Amino acid sequence: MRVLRVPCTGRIDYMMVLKALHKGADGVIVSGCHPNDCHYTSGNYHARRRWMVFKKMMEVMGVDMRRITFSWVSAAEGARWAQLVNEVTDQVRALGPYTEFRQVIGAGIE
Amino acid sequence: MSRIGVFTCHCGENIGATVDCVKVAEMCKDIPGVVHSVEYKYMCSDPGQRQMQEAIKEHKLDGVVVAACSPRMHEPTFRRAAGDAGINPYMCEMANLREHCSWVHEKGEATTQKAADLIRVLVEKVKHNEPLHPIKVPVTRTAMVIGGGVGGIQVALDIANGGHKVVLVEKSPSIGGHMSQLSETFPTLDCSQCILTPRMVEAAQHPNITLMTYSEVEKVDGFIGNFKVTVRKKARKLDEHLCTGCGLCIQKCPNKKISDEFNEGLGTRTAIYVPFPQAVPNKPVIDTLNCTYYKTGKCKVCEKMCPTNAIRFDQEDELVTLDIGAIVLATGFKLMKTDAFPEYGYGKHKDIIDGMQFERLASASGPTSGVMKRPSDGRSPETVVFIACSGSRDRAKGVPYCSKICCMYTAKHAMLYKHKVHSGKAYVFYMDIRAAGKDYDEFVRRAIEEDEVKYIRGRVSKIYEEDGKLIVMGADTLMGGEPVVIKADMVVLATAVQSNDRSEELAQTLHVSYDSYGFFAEAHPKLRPVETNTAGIFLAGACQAPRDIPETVAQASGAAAKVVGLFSNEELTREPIVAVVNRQAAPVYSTCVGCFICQGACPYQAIEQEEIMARSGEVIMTLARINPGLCQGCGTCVATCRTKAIDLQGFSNEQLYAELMTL
Amino acid sequence: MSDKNIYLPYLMRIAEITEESPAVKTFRLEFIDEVAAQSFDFKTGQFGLYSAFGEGESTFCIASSPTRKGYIECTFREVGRVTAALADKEVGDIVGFRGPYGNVFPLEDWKGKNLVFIAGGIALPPLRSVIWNCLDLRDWFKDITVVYGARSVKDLVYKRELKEWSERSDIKLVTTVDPGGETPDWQGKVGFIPPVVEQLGLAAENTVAIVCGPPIMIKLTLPVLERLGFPPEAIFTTLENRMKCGLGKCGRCNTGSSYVCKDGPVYTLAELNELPAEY
Amino acid sequence: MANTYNLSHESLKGLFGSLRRDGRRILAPVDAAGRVELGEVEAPSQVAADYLQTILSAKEVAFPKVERLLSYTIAPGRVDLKDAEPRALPTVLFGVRPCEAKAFGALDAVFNWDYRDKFFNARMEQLAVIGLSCTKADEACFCTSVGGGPADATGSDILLTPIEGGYLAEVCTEKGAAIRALAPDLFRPGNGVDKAAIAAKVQQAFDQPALTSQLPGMFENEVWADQALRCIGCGACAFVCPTCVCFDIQEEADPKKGERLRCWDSCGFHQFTLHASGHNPREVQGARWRQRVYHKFSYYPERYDMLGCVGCGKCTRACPVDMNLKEHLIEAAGVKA
Amino acid sequence: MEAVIQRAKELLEQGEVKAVLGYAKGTGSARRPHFARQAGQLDKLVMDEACVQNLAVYVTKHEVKKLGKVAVVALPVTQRAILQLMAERQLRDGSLAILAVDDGAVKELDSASALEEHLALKAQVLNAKDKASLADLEAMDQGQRWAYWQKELSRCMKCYACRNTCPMCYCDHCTMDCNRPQWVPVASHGIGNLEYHMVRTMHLAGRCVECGDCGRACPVGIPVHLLTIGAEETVHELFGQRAGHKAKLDYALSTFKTDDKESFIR
Repeated sequence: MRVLRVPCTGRIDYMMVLKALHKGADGVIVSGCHPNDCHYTSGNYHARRRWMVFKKMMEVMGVDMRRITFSWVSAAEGARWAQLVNEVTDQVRALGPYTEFRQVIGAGIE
Repeated sequence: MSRIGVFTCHCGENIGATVDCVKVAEMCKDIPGVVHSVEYKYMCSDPGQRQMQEAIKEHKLDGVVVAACSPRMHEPTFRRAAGDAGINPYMCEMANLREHCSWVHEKGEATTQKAADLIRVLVEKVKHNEPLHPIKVPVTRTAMVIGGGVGGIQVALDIANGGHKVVLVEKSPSIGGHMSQLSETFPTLDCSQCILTPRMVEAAQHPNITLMTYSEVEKVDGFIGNFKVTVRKKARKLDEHLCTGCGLCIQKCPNKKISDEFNEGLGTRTAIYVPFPQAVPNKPVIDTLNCTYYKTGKCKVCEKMCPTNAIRFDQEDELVTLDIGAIVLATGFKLMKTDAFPEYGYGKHKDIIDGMQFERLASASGPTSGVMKRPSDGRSPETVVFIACSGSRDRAKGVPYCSKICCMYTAKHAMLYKHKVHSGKAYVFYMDIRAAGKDYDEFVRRAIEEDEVKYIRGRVSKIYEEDGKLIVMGADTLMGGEPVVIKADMVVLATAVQSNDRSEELAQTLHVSYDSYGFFAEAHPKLRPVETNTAGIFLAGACQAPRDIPETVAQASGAAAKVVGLFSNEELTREPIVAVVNRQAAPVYSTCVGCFICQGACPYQAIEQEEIMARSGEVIMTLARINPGLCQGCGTCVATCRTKAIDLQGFSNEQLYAELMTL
Repeated sequence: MSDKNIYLPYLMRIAEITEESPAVKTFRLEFIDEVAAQSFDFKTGQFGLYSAFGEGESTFCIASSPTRKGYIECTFREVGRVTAALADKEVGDIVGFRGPYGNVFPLEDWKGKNLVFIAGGIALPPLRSVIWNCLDLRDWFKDITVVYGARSVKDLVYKRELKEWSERSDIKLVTTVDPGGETPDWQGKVGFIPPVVEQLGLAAENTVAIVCGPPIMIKLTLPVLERLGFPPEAIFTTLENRMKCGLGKCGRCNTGSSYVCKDGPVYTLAELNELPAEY
Repeated sequence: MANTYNLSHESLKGLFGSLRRDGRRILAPVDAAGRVELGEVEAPSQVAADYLQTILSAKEVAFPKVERLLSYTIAPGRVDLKDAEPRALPTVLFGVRPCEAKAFGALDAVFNWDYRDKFFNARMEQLAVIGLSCTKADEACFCTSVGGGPADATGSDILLTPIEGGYLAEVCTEKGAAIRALAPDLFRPGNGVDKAAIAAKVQQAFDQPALTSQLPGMFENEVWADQALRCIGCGACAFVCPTCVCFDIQEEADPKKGERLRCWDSCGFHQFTLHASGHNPREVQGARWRQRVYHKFSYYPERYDMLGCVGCGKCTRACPVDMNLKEHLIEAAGVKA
Repeated sequence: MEAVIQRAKELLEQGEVKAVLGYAKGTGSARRPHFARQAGQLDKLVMDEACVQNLAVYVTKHEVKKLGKVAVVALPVTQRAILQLMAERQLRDGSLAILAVDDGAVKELDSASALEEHLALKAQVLNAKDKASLADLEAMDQGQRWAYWQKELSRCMKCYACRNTCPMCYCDHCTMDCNRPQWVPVASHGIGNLEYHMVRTMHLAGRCVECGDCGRACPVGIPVHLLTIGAEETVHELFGQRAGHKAKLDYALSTFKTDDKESFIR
């Protein structure tokens, strides 16, 4: 599991999730502080709305959303983060490589 | 930048135990752009930092990646070290090998490979780093304190004694706040007026403090160090400079039957009045709602009587705009009224009063000059019941929190009553006694043991009036919940402490966040209790949560220290991790299309409109511009912007894209 | 018969990097493949497409003279994705080069004539190539004058060569900076190029003028030359259109029916007057 | 007339079989969810029944929308360049209209003047075109105005014209002869048939040579801006056009490896000629629309002595805002210089 | 239609507007946008069921703005698009004379507030065909939907007709043109098409007035309008906000409620 560090969930652009999948990731965790205790007051509120719309759009386009996990984890919840990461990595390993998506990368070039 | 140095740290055993740091340093040598890669046992130690600095100078590095612990630990350390070695501190990034790799994996080839991968991610990021310089923001070294209670006065005095100008804005005609209404104060029972009045006078006469009483804050613009505050000076209807405060107008004013707010409605006052004898400034105000002249156009007695004819009936409110560097909110609290209790008769029983009304009864400057007389018929009450937690800790009343000060002042009220009516019987219905301050519990014990105040642990379910007596129906949970009925002459409810009226409106004016009860939200409960999330605005006292006087004064000095600290340097330097809207040469000017969707995303109102003018002065386009003073660098606007016109320095699109490309 | 892949660049190694001014660099590139090093030839005025592998290609002129063998030089300003990547390169790094493309300055026709080179800002590189070429064939030409201006002293490129040219007797160098761009110890002129050229009192007779610079400078300098009596056929310039293939295929660089990458980039004013003002 | 034959429906099926046996894939217009597009077929029955034209042009076979020009791997201090080989399968393009068959000539003119484009040539080498004359046309067609015709054989290796019970087959090129050689007996000696009678009637809309000579003089004319007022600057017309050849070269890479891709581009896009400095020689849509017309009707004749347009009308049919090229050309021709 | 032509003629002759933007007969049965700048060109204006294109796409174009004030024959979708453009500060009150056409009746509006009131009278309804297609999509499982979109999007050649015909895609420098960094690949290969259509859908979520022009504009008939209309309906379901209904910017993704309900964030 590799980490991309950003100051707040508000900074997370859905393009980053798409680029991660484009670069061959089989699973993505998108996470940050809980709503109401955002250090920047409302970053995660905006992120939540974005994620709600993004998730539905990805489902409509047929992306396997079992591979993308959204979760609120605050800086204090070290144990819960570890548990979440282990759970998600096991789940993604069980799902295996995301071949459906991989086939699209490099397709369509003569 | 392509002369990058990688410095891998063993962090003692924290990294070295599971990651082969020597091998990692070796592997990093062939990352494109890396010209120097070494490892060391403790990079953050002095020798470690010096080693890095020498390497920067010797290999003329223009970018540094320190692979060690979490950036939250030592990023400042390594950035300062890099800065001292001559490169821009923000060209130094940290790869977190500890939390992201060594601590979470066992020793092995894969762990070492992952460590190298993490470093490669940060090397790609550094290649896209731009040199950044701390943001310099000028500071106007004048503070504004909103709220003239004991907290506000203390803040004003501390800042003024720190050598800075202060403007103290108070909504009512005089400073003093709730404390000026109190008789004595716990736990020392020293007279509230005696300890407060000197402070009020000191504040009034302090050369650095400007009092703006009977004034309210109307509008706040600008940002930390550069606020523009518009204050509405409500018309006193008299010329303050001419008025000597002789009080003749007050004596002669025929309209004497107006309910006196200072005495919580127990006493009356004239239309032209001074809230209380020791008021500062001791200048009267005309109550235009009740003054006969304003109702019928006749009377004008005060104008005739005034020796310096200072009365100005047609005086208008005045709007004053001030340049302010920092603002401290000290707007205090209000008590829940007795009419909020259906079970106690909705406040129609005159002899059921709240804590502040009891203070006025007990106060020498009160309507009864300190003699215990019950409001209905003025007789001295033989039996008084005090009910703690009236409204507090009660979800149904919307006040689930504890109001903190009622246990103490209820014990005080009981003692004062017993001192004034030795033969009287005082009962206190309580749930728990919250007396956690210095000498607090001893004070309550004194009330119980010496003044024989009868404490009953239980709630009062109902009060009704029966032939001149108030029948208090409660229960004593310590005696198995046995019902207790007391025929009382007077009942004092220790009602809940709530946020002051219109506190939410004031918070919105200052763009300060507030909680669901209207109390202002502190930046961090433990680490930044006197600051808000809005840079340059601080908090003191009960406006933030129920507070007693000692805490309020302590917080006030804390807030003052923050302001004096802020004013201690000419300019304000802030982390340059802020968002920037791109600019280009004409004719494009920027890729921003001026839809201002980003403005909704910014909790700090840091996004302003900038009009691009043609030479002819005609506005070509309106673009977004981010105020570096206000922006806290969360990046929400960056992800909201459709055309990617905004970028966050330190976490720019190019940097994050480069990192993603190496995953 | 399978044709050669015309899009394959040569692999070049950066031999030397000169920092010309804050955002402008000059690369000296050497062919990695020995055969190419020997066989590669080009004429002054031609350009090429330079690859920053991983980012793309960008078009600049070949700034060195064909008379200097074994290497080519290019000068560019950091302004876009590719140029930013090139600017990050170090000596020894590998870049790509495709070319030479485009037409040439007709040195043959200029034999026995006076030459006047007028360049503004970052447009000196194409002229530098032809100036060095002429200096290496000095006896072909009568006197050579170079007028070079930039916004400020620090924006002047090829400072070393400007010094060298000023010390030579067989070339007259006039340098100028825009008003306000001069430094205390600046000896050259101060003023925009068109007035400076006007004051020089150049004789148009038997003289060829070569002008390169930003569109605004060209727009103001051409009338001056015409007033001095320069016929449109004797005024040469280069066009800086957007290019992608450089081979006359991708359809991007045309001004009117003329493909700047094939029929240009060198044009006479007469030819330009035929074309629509679409550059 | 080159040697003409009769080809019955039956023998056409046989011809398909022999072509398949010769290892060639056959592409022809097929019905796909209400649209007609090029698809691989085994037998004539799979070919779309009565269709005017495909939406996209057949240029895709020789000039695909995305193709790899080269790739490379990056390691510290070295770059390994790898040439790309186009995937050129032996192909027979069946049922292509005469205008599109002629269009390959226009592509060839650009791809092979001066430098030769190996990718286009490799595919063209493997390509044989069996054209099918048009028996109907619509308002957008104007092949007769640009030197073509509903039964014009230019560009076809074999041109079939539907007649009673089969087709009149004209073998025009060696490739055509090679195909016939695969199954010569299928081709009965044909009697003279007046193709014009069978072919669709396409009225000449404007005098093209006059327009071409008039264009240089009207570069600054307002007509282009007026016509382009409703153009939304998308690339639909360029991408469906059989003769549009403009392309972009895009680099896609990560720190370890990368490739250079050629993809279709359109002069209608605003960033086609945009400089990094923000300067754009064609700032407004009018200039870009003018470039499209001039390139095909003025610059092509001047440089390649042929037109850059075959009058197929695909652009008119594909345009979201109904920019009818024929109508605009008539209007332009009518403008007094 | 006469009422509209009559009003347009008056506006034109009094010099109130410099041009009238409406529909005219096109090739075959097609209808095309038509700019009438003199009274003479007015008679070409037609108004019937075939006129469906959202003319608001022109009101933000530099060339059209240079014409001066324009009168626009505005179907409900065009009205909604213009109101949304005003909310996003791309148009000022009075820069357009909006001839609102609602099943025959013509009403002249020239300010955002007037437009907002007018639009409030009629409920916005999704046409049956799109509703059915969206339902079909909903009914598929994840694998089928992926296959469906991969088959459709593989035919995309990135001619950007869907983007350029959309009134809400008025940015001069679109994310697709941004190459530092190159978030979305330019080439129209598998991943390039997928990411382009994903980004376009996200950019229209909460801003799309559901006119369906993008689907109609696609030369190869990819039903891209299902993506954007689907996203708009999602935003409406989740946050109760619709594009083109308010004069003041009411965009779901630039604001929030502290108690937005969702069930997938762990």
